[in-house]
This record gives sequence, C-alpha cells and structure tokens, in this order.
Amino acid sequence: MTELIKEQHLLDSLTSAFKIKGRVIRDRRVEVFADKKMVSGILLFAKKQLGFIHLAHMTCIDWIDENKFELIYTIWSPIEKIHLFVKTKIERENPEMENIDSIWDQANTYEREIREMFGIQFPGLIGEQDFALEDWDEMPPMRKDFDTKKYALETYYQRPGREDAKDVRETISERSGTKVPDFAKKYSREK
Amino acid sequence: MEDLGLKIFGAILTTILGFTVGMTYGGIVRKLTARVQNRYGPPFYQNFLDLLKLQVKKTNIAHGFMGHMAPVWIIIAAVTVLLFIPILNGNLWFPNMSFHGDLIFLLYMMVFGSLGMALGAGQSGNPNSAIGVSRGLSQMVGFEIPFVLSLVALMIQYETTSVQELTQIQHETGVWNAISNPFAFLAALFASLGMFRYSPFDIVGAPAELASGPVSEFGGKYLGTMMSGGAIFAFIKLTLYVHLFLGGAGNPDNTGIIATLLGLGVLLIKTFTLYMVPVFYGWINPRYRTEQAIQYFWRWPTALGIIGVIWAVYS
Amino acid sequence: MINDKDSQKIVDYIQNFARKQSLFVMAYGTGCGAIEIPATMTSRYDAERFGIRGAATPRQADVLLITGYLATKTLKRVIRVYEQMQEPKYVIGFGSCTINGGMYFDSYNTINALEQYIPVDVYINGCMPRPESVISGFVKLQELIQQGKADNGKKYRENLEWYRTNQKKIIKNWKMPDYNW
Amino acid sequence: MNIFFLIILIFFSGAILSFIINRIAPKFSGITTFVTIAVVSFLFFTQVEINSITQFSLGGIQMQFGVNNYTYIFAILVLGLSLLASLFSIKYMQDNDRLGYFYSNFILSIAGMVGIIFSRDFISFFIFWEIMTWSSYLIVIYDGARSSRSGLKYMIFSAIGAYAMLTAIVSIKGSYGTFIISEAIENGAFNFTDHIYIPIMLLVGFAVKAALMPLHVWAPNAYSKSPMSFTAIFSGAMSKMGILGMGLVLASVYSHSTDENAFNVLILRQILGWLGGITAVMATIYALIQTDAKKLLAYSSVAQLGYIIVGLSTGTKLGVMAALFLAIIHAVFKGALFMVAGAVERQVGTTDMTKISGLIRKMPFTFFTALVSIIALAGIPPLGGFVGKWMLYEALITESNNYFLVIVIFFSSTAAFMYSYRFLFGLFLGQEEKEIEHVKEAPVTMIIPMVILALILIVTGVYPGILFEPIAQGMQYLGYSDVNWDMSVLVNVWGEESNMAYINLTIGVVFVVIFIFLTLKNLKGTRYVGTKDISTSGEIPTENENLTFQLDFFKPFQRAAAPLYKRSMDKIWNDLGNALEAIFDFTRRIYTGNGQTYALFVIIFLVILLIFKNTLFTN
Amino acid sequence: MVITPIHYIVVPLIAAFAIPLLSKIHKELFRIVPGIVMFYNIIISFVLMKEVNEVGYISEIIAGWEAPWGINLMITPFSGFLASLISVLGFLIWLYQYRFKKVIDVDEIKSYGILQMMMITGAIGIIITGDIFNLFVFMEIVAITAVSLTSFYRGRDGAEAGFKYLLIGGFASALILLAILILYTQVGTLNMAEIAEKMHTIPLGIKSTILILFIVGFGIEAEMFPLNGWAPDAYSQAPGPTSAAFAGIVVKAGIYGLIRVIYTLFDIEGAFDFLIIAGLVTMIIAEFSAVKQKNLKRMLAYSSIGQMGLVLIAFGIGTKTAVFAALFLMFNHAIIKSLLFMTGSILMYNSKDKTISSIHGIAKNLPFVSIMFAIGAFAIVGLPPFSGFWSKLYVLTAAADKEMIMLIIAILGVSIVEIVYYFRVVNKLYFATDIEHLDIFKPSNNSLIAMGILTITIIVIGFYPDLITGYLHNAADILLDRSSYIDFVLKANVPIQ
Repeated sequence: MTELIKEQHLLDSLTSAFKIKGRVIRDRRVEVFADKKMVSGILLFAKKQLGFIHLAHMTCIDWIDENKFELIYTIWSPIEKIHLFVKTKIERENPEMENIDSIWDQANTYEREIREMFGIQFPGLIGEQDFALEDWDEMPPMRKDFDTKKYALETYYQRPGREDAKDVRETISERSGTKVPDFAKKYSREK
Repeated sequence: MEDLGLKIFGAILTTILGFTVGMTYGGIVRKLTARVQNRYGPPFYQNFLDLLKLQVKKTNIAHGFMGHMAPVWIIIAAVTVLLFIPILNGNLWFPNMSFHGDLIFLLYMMVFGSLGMALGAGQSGNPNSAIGVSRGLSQMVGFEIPFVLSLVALMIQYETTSVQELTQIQHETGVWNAISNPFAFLAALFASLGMFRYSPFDIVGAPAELASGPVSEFGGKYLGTMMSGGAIFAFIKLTLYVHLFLGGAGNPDNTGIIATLLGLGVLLIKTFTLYMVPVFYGWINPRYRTEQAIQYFWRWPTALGIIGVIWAVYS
Repeated sequence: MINDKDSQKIVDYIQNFARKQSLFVMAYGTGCGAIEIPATMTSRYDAERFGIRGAATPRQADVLLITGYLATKTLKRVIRVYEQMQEPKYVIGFGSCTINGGMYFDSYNTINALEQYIPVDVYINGCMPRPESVISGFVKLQELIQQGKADNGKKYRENLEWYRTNQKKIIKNWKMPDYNW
Repeated sequence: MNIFFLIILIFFSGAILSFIINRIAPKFSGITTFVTIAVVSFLFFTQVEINSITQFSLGGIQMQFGVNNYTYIFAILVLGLSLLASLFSIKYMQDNDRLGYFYSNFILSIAGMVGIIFSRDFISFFIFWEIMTWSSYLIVIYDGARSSRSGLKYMIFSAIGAYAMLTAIVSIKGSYGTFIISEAIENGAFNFTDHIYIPIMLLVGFAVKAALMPLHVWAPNAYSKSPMSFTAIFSGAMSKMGILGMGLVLASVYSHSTDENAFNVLILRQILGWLGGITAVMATIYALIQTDAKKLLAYSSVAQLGYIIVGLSTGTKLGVMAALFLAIIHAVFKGALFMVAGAVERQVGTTDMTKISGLIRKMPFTFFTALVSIIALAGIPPLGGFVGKWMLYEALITESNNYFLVIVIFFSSTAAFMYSYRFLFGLFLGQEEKEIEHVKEAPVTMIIPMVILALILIVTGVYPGILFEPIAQGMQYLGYSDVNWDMSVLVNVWGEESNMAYINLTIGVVFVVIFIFLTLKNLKGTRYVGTKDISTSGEIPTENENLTFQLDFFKPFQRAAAPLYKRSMDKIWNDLGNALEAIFDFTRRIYTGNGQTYALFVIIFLVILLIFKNTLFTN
Repeated sequence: MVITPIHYIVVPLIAAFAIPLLSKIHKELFRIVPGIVMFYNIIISFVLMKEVNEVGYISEIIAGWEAPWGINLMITPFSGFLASLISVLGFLIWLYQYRFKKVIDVDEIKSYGILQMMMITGAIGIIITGDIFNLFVFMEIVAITAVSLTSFYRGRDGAEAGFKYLLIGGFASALILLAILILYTQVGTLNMAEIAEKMHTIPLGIKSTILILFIVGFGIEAEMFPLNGWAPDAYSQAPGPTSAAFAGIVVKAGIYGLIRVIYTLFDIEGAFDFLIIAGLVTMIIAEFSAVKQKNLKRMLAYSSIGQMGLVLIAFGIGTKTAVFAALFLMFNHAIIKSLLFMTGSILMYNSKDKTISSIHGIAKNLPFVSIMFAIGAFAIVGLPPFSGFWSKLYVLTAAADKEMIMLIIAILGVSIVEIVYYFRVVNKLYFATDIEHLDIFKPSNNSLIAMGILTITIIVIGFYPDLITGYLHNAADILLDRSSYIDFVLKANVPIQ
C-alpha cells in the first residue's frame, strides 16, 4: 500500500475534516461513507478545497434488505487523477435527498433520473416530472420491489411460445463450470 | 386550323420527349452514380417506376389549396418553357413557339415553377420546407448572376434575345458560342452546377439535414407530378444550354424524318455530355453550406461572366 | 373497358409491378438494428438495385422499417409516422424484438409484438438480421406486393377500432391528433 | 366656373367638410372623402379636355392650368388609386380617432397630386407639391409619438427636395424669364449646356419623392408608419409624382441634347441609371431581412422605384415606355399589397410576420390579391409586372447598351423573389397560429378595391396594350415620335416580338389540363389535412406550438451578402445629422448670455468695420 | 375731419398724459384707452396709406418751420405701409393683452398699457419722421419703453435681460448720436432730404465712417449679427404680448432706420453687398442657434433674428423685385411672428420649466392655439399655400434674377433647418400624449380673436397675395427712387411765394 500515498493523503484530509469513514479501494479510487446530511458539505469541500471539480456520475442502489437506498456520487479531480466515491444511505420510506445541482449543474440530469426511477425526491429540483419515461404512473421501475416481468405480462401482449423463457443462468454457469452466487439466486426471476 | 392541330400535336410530342429524356437521364445518373460507388445500381428506367408508383398511390395528402396547386404551377412552367424553346432548329415536328419567346421570358418563366413549389411548400407548415425554400431562393440569387451575365454576353454579341436566332447564327457560321465566347460559356457552366442542384449544391433538398426540403410534405401524385416537372426542367435547361452555347441541334434546311432523328441524336449526345458536368462535379464534392454556395457563384463564375460580357462588347 | 376484368388485371399487374420495384423506405431506427441499414444500402449489398431507396419523410415513404425494440414512448411516434404515410403502405418488422420482445420480453417499457399495434407485412428474424436477411425480407415483401396481398393500410383503416384499443392500452395519455380517415 | 378651379374648390371644401362631419358623425367622414374623390374623378374624366389651357395670374405671376397626354396618364393613376383607397379606407379607419384630421389631410394630399397634374407652370406646380408634402407629412405623424421621428425625417428630406426644386424654378425664372413649363423648355432651360444645375436641381427634388438613393432613407419608415389606406396612395401614386417630374425633365434634357453636351448627358444618364440600380439592389436586400410586412413592402417600393428610374434614365423609347408602364403597374400592385397589409393589420392587429402565419384559410380573397400582386411584383409572366421588366431589360440591352446595369437590375429582381415569397409566406402560409383563430376575412368594402386591383393586373398582363395607348400618347407629348404599341405584342428594337396573349393562352391551356388531371385523379383518395399534421419525426406539436419558420428567414443569404449590409445609408445620414447638430450647438454657444460679451461683440464689430471701411465701401 | 400724420404722435401723447387722470374716473379705462388710440392709429394709417398711394408723398411740417430747417413728417408709401402694419399689429396686440391674465395680475398694470402704447408711438415716429435727429429721439423712446417692458416681470431673469438690452441699446444710441453729430458737422443740417442731397460733398472716408456708425447703431435694433445678443433674452423674458410687439414693431422700426439711411441718405457703393453678407451671416447663425434651444420663446426669438437676416438680404439685393420681396417679407414676418409669439407665449405659460419638451401633447387641451401655432409654423417656414411662401418665393426670384445661385441655396438650406426646429415643436404639440396637463392657462376670447385675425390673414394672403402686392410694388418703386424724395422735400414742398 505504500504506493497509494496520494490516495491515503486524500482520505486522511477528508476524514480529519469531516470525521467520516472511508477507504482506499485501489489506486485512483477512494470511497467515503457519509451521513446524509454531510454529503453536500463533503462535495463542496472536495470541489473547492481538494480540486474535485467534476461530477462524473451520480447513481442510486436499492438495498431492499436493509430498507435503504444508497446514493453514490462519483467525483473526479483532474489534478490528483482520483475518483472519489461519496456514498450515503437514506431511508426507503419517503426518501428525500439534498439537491446538489447548485454545486454542479449536471447533477440536475442525474437527480431527475433518480427521482423518476427510484422515487427519491430532491427538493427544489427544476424540471418536468417525466424524464425518460412518458406518462408513467406505476411504482418507480428501478425499485427492487417492482416486478417488471409481472408488469410486462399484464400490460403487453405476449406472443405464444415465449412462455419457455427460463432462467438460463444455471445452464450457463454449469457450462462454464462456475456456480451461480447466492445473492444472484435471491433475485432470480423464477421465484 | 390545320396549323393549330399540328401545333397541338407537336406540343404533346415535345412534352413527351422532354419528359422521357429528362426521366431517363435521371435514371442513368442514378445508375452511373451507383457504378462510381462500386454498386450495381438500379435499372436506368427506375425513375419511371418510381413515378408510376407515386402516381398510383391510393391516398394523397394536400395541406390546402396552394399545396394542391404547387405541382400544377411546376408543370405549367415546365411545359410552357419547353414549348418556347427550340428543340430542334427549325423543325416543324416540334412546335417551337420560340419565334415569339425570348431569353428574358424564359428566365422569368423558369422561376414561376419554383415560386409555385415554394408556395405549396409554404402552406404545408413544415419548417423543413420553409428552410428549404429559403435556401433555394438564396442559392438562386447566387447562380443567376453568372448565368445572366453569360446570357447578356450572348445577347449583345449577336444583338438578339431570341434563342432561335442564336441557334441559327451558330448554325450559319458553324462556330459554337462556347468557342466564340468561352468565358460566357464557362460562367454559364458554373451556373449550371447550381441549377441542377447536384452535390455540392444540393442544399435545398439536403438529405439527412432537412428531410427532403420543400417537398417534405408532398407524396403520391403531387410528388410524382413534381418529379415529372423536374425532369422536364432538366431537359429544358440542357436543351437551352445546347442551343445557346453548343451550336444547337437539327438542320433547318432539312426536316425530313431521318434528319429529324439525326438531329435528335445530336441533341441527346450534346445534352447528355453537358449533363455529366454537374454530375461529375457532384460525385467528388461534399455539400456546401448555403452562404458558401452563394459566395462560390459570386466569385469566379461572376468574374468569368464579366469577362465574357467585356469580350462580347469588344469583339 | 376499365370495368373489364381482364384489363383490370393488367392494370393491377402493372401497378403492383411499379409498387414492387420502387420501395421508398422510411427506416425508423429505433434500436440496434439501425446499424444494419447502411450496410444494406451501400456498396456491398446495394439494396438500390431492387429499387429500394430511403425516403426522408413519411409522406413519400412506402415502407416503414422498424429496426429493433420499441419502447412505449417510441411506439407513439411510430404510430404517428405510420398514420402519416400514404397508401399503399407496408411495414417490415426487423429483428426479434419486434416479433416477441426479444431479450426485452420482460421489460416494463418495451412492447413485445408489433402487429398488435400496427399491421405488419413481413417480419425479419434475427438479432440482428444480417443484410442478406434484410434483403430477403424485402424480396418477400415484393412478392407479396406483386400478388396484391400486402396492402395493410386498408386493413389498418378497417380494423382501426381494434388497433386503437391496443394502442391506447399501453399509451395511457393519448394525445394524438384525429385524422379524417 | 373653370373646371380646374372647380376641382380645387371641391377638394378643399371636401377637406373642410370631412373635418367638420367628423365632429358630428365620425362614420360619414370616410364616406365624404370617397364621395369627394368620386365627384372629382367624374368631373375630371368627363369635363377636362386634354390640351386645353386656362390662364390666370396670382401674386403677379402668370399661371396656367391644363392637362396634356403625358400628365393624363398620371391623372388616371392618381384618381383611380385614390378612389379605391378611399373606399378601402372607410372600413379600415373605422375604429380610429381623429378621423377628421386624417381624412382632410387625405383629401388635401390628393388635391396636391391632382394639382400637380394640371399645373402647367412651375409655381402652381410647386405650391401643389408642397401641399401634397405637408398634408402627407401630417398623415405620417397621424399615429402619434411612435411615428413622429419618421415624420420629421420625411419632412426634412421632402424639404431638401422641394427647396432644390425651388432653386431650380427661380433660376429658370431668373435665367429664362418664365415660370411656364412648356415655355421654359422651349427657351432651353433644360438644354444642359449652361445652367446645368437647373435640371439637376429639379431632378434632386423629384428624386426625393421617388425615393432615389441616397435620398430614400425617409421612405421605408414613412411608408410603413402611416395608415395603410394612405400608404397605398403614398407609395402607389405620390411617389409617381416624382417620376412624373423626372420623366418630364429627362425627356427634355435628352431631346435637347446636342453634340457639345452629349458627354454631360451621358454622365447624367449613367449616374441616374446606376443610382437607380443601386437603389433597387440595396432596398431589395434590406427588404428581405424585414420582419414587419409593412416595412418589407416599404423597402420593396423603394426598390421598384429604382427600376422605374433606371428605365427613365435610359431616355430611349422602350426604356421610358417601360418606366411609365412600370410606374402604373407598380401603383396598382403596390396599392393592392399595402391594402392587403392594411386588411391583415385590421383583422389581426399586427403585421409582424413572426407573429402571424397561416392566414390563407381565414382570408382567401386577401390572399388572392396578395398572390396576384406578388406575381406582378416579382415580374413573373403572365402578369403585368413581367411586361414592364421585359421592356426594361430590352431597353437596357438593346438601346442603351448599359450591360452591367442589367446585371444589377437582374440581381435585384431575383432577390425580389425572396422577399416576395417572404411576404406571402410570412402572412398567409405556414401553420395556423392559435392566437389568430378568431380572424375573419376583411369587410366587403375592403375586399372590393383589392380584388379590382388584382383583376387590373391580370388584364394588363394579357393585354398590356390597354396601358400602352395612353402611355404612347403621353410619350409623344414628351417628344418621342413613332411609339409603336400593339394590344398584346411586345416588340424590341431588333424587331423581335413577344405575344403576351399567345403566351397566356399556352399557359392557360396547360394550367387547365394539369389542374383537371390533378384534381380529378383519385379524387376520393385525396385528403386535405390541417397544417398541424406535418411530419416532424413522429413528434406531435402541441396546440400552442407553432413550428412555422419565420425568424431570420434569409440568414444564410445575409451571411453570404454580409458586405452589402455593412454600409447603410441611414447611418451615413445619421452621422451627417450629428455633425450638423454639433455645429448648431456651437453656434448656440456664440450667444453666451453675458451682457459684457455682447457689448464686446458690438465694439469688435464696429472696430472691424472701421478698419475695413475702405475695402467695404467705395464711392 | 382732416387726418394728418401729426395725429400719430399727438394723440398717443395726449392719451398717455390723460390715462392716469382718466383712470380716476373708471378703472377699466387704463386698458381701454390705449386700445382706442390704437384703433384710431389704424384709421389714420389706412386713410393716409390710401392717399399716399395715389399722391406718392405726404409731408407735414411741425411748428411752422419749413424744411430743411424745421422738423417735417414724411409719409412715403414705404413708411405708410410700415405705419399701418405697426398700427394694425399694435391694435391686435392690445386686443390680445386686454384681459390677458398674466399681465393683469402684475401690479404695474397701469404703466404697462402706457408703455406699450408709447413704444408703438415711438416706432411709428421713427417711420414717419423726416428729420434725422427726430428719428434719434423716437428711437430713444422706443428703447426706453422696450427696456422697461422687458424687465416688466420683476424677476432676476427679467432684470438681467433688461440690463443687457439697456447696455447694448445704450451703445446704439451713442453710436447713432455720434453719427448724427459727424453728419451735422459735415452738412450742417438734420433734414434727411437735405442730407441726402448734400451727401456727395462729404469725403468718402468720413462718409463711410458715418455709415458704419449708423449701421452698427441701427443694426443693434434690427438684430443684425453680432449685435443681436440682447434679443433672445429680451424676447424670452418679456411678457407674451411684448414679445409679439418686439418682433412685429420694434424690429421693423430698426430695419426702417437702417434702410432709410442706406437707401435715401447715402449713395455709397458696397453698402448693398454688405447688407447681403450681414444678412446671410445673421440668418445662418441665428437659425442654427435656434435648433438647439429648449425654451420656445428663445427659439422664436432666434427665428425672428434669422428672418430679419433674410429681410436684410432682400434689401441688399436691391432690385425692385427684391425690395418688394423684402417689404412682403417684413409684412409676413410681422403678422406670422406676432402670431407665433402670441400662441407661443400661451403655450409657454402652460409649461412649468418653460421648455419645449414640457408641452407634449398640449394640443388636446388647447386645440385652437395649437392649430394656430402650427399654421404659423407652416407659414414662417414658407410652405404654400400660406403667406410666408410668397415672400420667400419673391426673395428667391429676386436673387435668381441676379443669378445669385449660392445665395438661393443658402437661403433654402437655412429654411430646411427652420423646418427641423419648427416641425419638432409641432410634432411635440400634437403627438405625444404621455404628459397630463392639469391647470391649463387658457387664452381669453379677445386673445383668440386677435390670433384668429392674424391666422385668417395668413391664409387669405396665402391664397390671394394680390391683396397687398400691388401696394407693395408701389412702395418699393418709390423707396428706390432716391431723387424724387429729395426733390419732393426740398423743392415741391417749398411754399410758392
């Protein structure tokens, strides 16, 4: 780990400033876990003080077992050449997150997508309710508890002969001599 | 009355000829283009099939009265102009009303069709159509300048504004205007690049940019009629060029059937050769922007045209 | 004379021949299939020798080529384009996705069978179909046209109720203009 | 009572009457105007004998009234157009205030024009000219503060022109001892040998009204700011008064030109011709970037007047005939077009083309007029405009050998297609605007004059001879002998002829055939759809969305022709105006307001005079 | 009743002394008596004018001493014309100011009517006298009354303007007096006809010096550049009716002095050319300055100066047509500029800061005044069919007869400038309605009548100039005939014994 000095240094400066946990994943990858309320402060600090001027990406993961959404902000410093992942978890019930499009304009796009796909509200977000979908009034489709197959079967005409569509992961894993991991089985389409 | 009957017959004959030749040339160009692109290409009669298909479409959409009238205007302009230029020099088979018409009339009458089409396109309300019209009119202002310069050069060189007269003079002296006033010819040739709207001057239709420009909203019989008008116009422009610069075709002293056919042959050869100029130029050039196209015409072709006029005055 | 059956046959033959030999294609490049179109049209496969060429607007087009999966959002546009085309008009479904949803069969926003929403003349199978199969599909369409079996515009008009029901089922907010059929 | 005095009396009493009637019943103000003009027209065309002369003296100056063949052309034009415009005006001006003011000035300006027509001496000519000018000025500023600036501009330029003219007039009196026009011509006032400035000054005076470059800058604003029913006359007839004068002067100059001054005349001819040509080009390219239909038409008027001046400048038979023919045709179609703009303005409330589109379904008759007039304007066969253009080109190429001017004119004429199309497209075509759904066709009294003008255009296109007859007689008065004309055949100097009737017959036949073919062919299969139903890559425009392409319509052309747009005459005049203002400011400062300074002035003046007394005063 | 020129002087003088007494009887008589006097003046003028037009000259000898020893009053058609013009204007101005609120409200109202009347009397005196010293005396009367009228409103500005006028006017008096002194030393007489007869005996150097002194002296009154510094202030600060009187009466008297001196007294070469140059410079500078003025009355003042320049030009051309034109011009200027000052004053009283921009759209409230102002403006810039056109035309014709093309261009060029500033005002009067005018100062009916008479005159003369041209031609003829004037005074009028 001696070669990851700049990463470690970055992590140190962040943890000392905010009292948060974090780790160096590998070279040029650093992640920190922050409380919901601290996120915007960390991002602003990273942007203004540490040179992370670019919001590369922003996404969301639905940890349905923990009953939490995890929001991940990926920011990039062209000087340090490090990707910093700022992760935070928020409750699934009435999810709400601070709007950061005042820090980066492009956050608006990501936030609208997340709002549409996961139903997370960002107060003060400008833009139409519809982002990619049109006239969608069901549960936000990227949530784990949304059953897309059931929805498709109900909504769309299914051509006969398509019922044999089986979960082929078993077969593929057998063919390649590996095992299907447990977590994958959990989310199998065939309950 | 007998004369009138002959004229009507001749008019129909001329129209059919112009239409056929124009369509065929278009087909041949498609074939040649395909060969240049290392393709097999459609048959040379493909244009006829396209036209027939368009004409037998079962439904047609018009956006209003001007939309309905647009193809009519084009055909009026095409046929009228066709009737007023000599197809074969002094041949009675073709009614050749050009005794009465002259170059200025032809210049303006050609615009008649464009204006009609522009109005039709305008009424459709499609923004692409309007943009196409705007570009087309702009480009027209571009290429008309060298074109008119070359025509003026011819007019003052021979003191006539009649196409028929110009052809006759070339026939009598045996010297083509292209040789007696090469600058004017070159200017006109450059202008023809814009006139035929092949690449790089295909900014009006501009595939992949404006849908198909002014005709965006036309289909079926309207599009078909416009296509026939366009084909006749192609023939008109070519014939006009041949008669103005390339010595014309036909022998006024001999109007027998064989001589007529011979004359037609000469006409076809000359027109086809001329037609290849813009087509060749188009194969190797990508599309200009509108202002580039206009400025293109306002530079060298205009200079050539001015030299041509001076040449005509002092020779 | 026109009412004469034989002469009508001849007229039909000629008309169908022209229609078959001159197909203006409105390629609706919805999915990954769009990449196959250039290959089909250019030097190597040269679809133009069959009289197939691109059309820029639906007004001029004869064939609507749906190349790939159709999201519900896209379907709305496809229906509009189809309705703007003028008869006779043909539709080619291109790729597995248009047939049964393909790999998107369980997606929450992709339709699974195109012919439920607009009448389809020819399906071309494959994911993606290669240009050869595309051309073969077109040739099949040409055969149908020659036989006079391919006029689905009329079918659509006659069964408009049924198609509309299907369309409205998935396009919830129906804000399409009404056409004076 | 003498018929001329009677006409003037009727006009003036009509003006006063319409002013008074407005106080009592505003509705009848317009009708009074119409009746006044109708009565005068009737009297003029029935009672006035051509070439009769009435002599009288006013203020010690001999004056003559009378009509000759040449001015008779303009009489037809002025009275005909005024009659139609006043009919149009009744409904157009209906809802406005201060109708009395408008109509009395309306009548006065027409009185001015008619007076100009039958003045045979320069003084009454000038008086009527000025009456016409200030009454039209008062109409230009009718619209209030918005137009007061353009009104002032108009008045200043008119004054420049009028005073140039007055200079020439008094110089004629001083040098040739007469105010009578025909006598002045006989005495050689326009010989162009000595007193060259006399015809030039007169030409400058007329050129202002004819909006010749560089004196045209008032025209676009004045034309577009005054009420349209007046602009129809303003641009159609009043500008022709300038043409009337120019034609008279130029014809005399040319017919009296001798070998000694041939070169001078040639220079004059070239300068005028080129000025006309440049006017045409510049006005055209400015017309096509306008977004206000009225302004577009105003610039277009300037351009068209440029053609007419080019025709006059040739001085050849065909050229002058072309100019006069174009003058009449221009009056007709521009009158019609301004009426169209007026009708649109009244029905829609604006003529901004970026705000209007798709009126064709709402106002079909208006569109018909606009279409016919635009075809005539663009000079496309088979309408009258083409005949004029044809003669102009023939004259330039065959008679005056001014080849490059042909190109300039042709460029302008081709570019004119662009703004012609812009006008039709901007107002009538394109998608229908949601906001103007309520719009209806204009009232009948507005439609009738427009349609009459459109029909005149069609008839003169087929039988230009109708107009050639009076023009030929008028030209004989100007000294052009042996003017040939035929009912429908155009002949150039080289003996080539074009038969308009023949051409029209051909066009008509082809039209009928194709139209029937297209209309009957699968009649049931043809669907007429609304303009919202367009192929927009599948996207559906909403109700309020208007996709019509209106802004920066000719942007590419503008970019291509950018050098032409750089120099603007307006700017040059503005700079000149600013420089003058600076001078005015400087002179104002001479008066310091300080008594001592003034006393100093007196002493200095006294001293200077005493010093220089021997040079100043001699026995 | 025999009417003789002496009535011009005697009646007002008696009236002036009588007014304070009469006012004890009734208050209104203050204002009415001057009007009666003015009206009587008109009667005298018309009678005399008719007579003089037939006879040629009328002479009246005062105190029994014959010319050249005594003082004589001379009525020529020229002076008769001016006298009637001044009388008519005087009466109209009286009519205008009668019940003129802004004048009545001031305390010095008693003196106002008398001053006005005396000013007019002085002006007429200048015109009809045949004695050069007498002329100087009348000049002084005019100057003194004018100065006191200028500072009538006892404000700071009025006082300043009055002071300037006093200063420059003092120069004028001194110079004229000096000129008369030198003249007297040379020829030993004060009678103008005799001076004129003996003029050729004076050496050129002295002669031109005298002329220059006269020119500068009268030039000050005639508003010649650069001697006219007093004028804009005086015009703008004086009460409305007085401004009109200045333009119509005082300036005319100054011009008369100048012309009488140059045309009758002197026989010197170059004086006419000098008049043209001086007039041209005056006109150009004044009209240019007028453009930038913000105060309407100042603008009118400059315009008035410019018009005077034009009159000087016309006199300078010196031909018969030119003199006729100059007379016509004087006539026009008197009636039009009076009208403009009358209407303009009313407009100005309605503006808070006395600027043109503050009377935007006032035509709505003052329709008649505005339209009369507009007609005045149209007339003064010379638009037909108003009277101003004809005079301008005759001036130009006169210039053209001498082929002075540059002069014509200059006159007309300046006319364009005139159009600019007058039409700017007309535009503003009518077509800017963004300012609300509340307490409007409206003219009384008698003012309206006075202005209306002037307006109608402008229009009538515009349509039918022959009404006065005949008389003016006659006046011009006789003005140019220097020897007959001398002969009449010195020979024909000598009583045969």
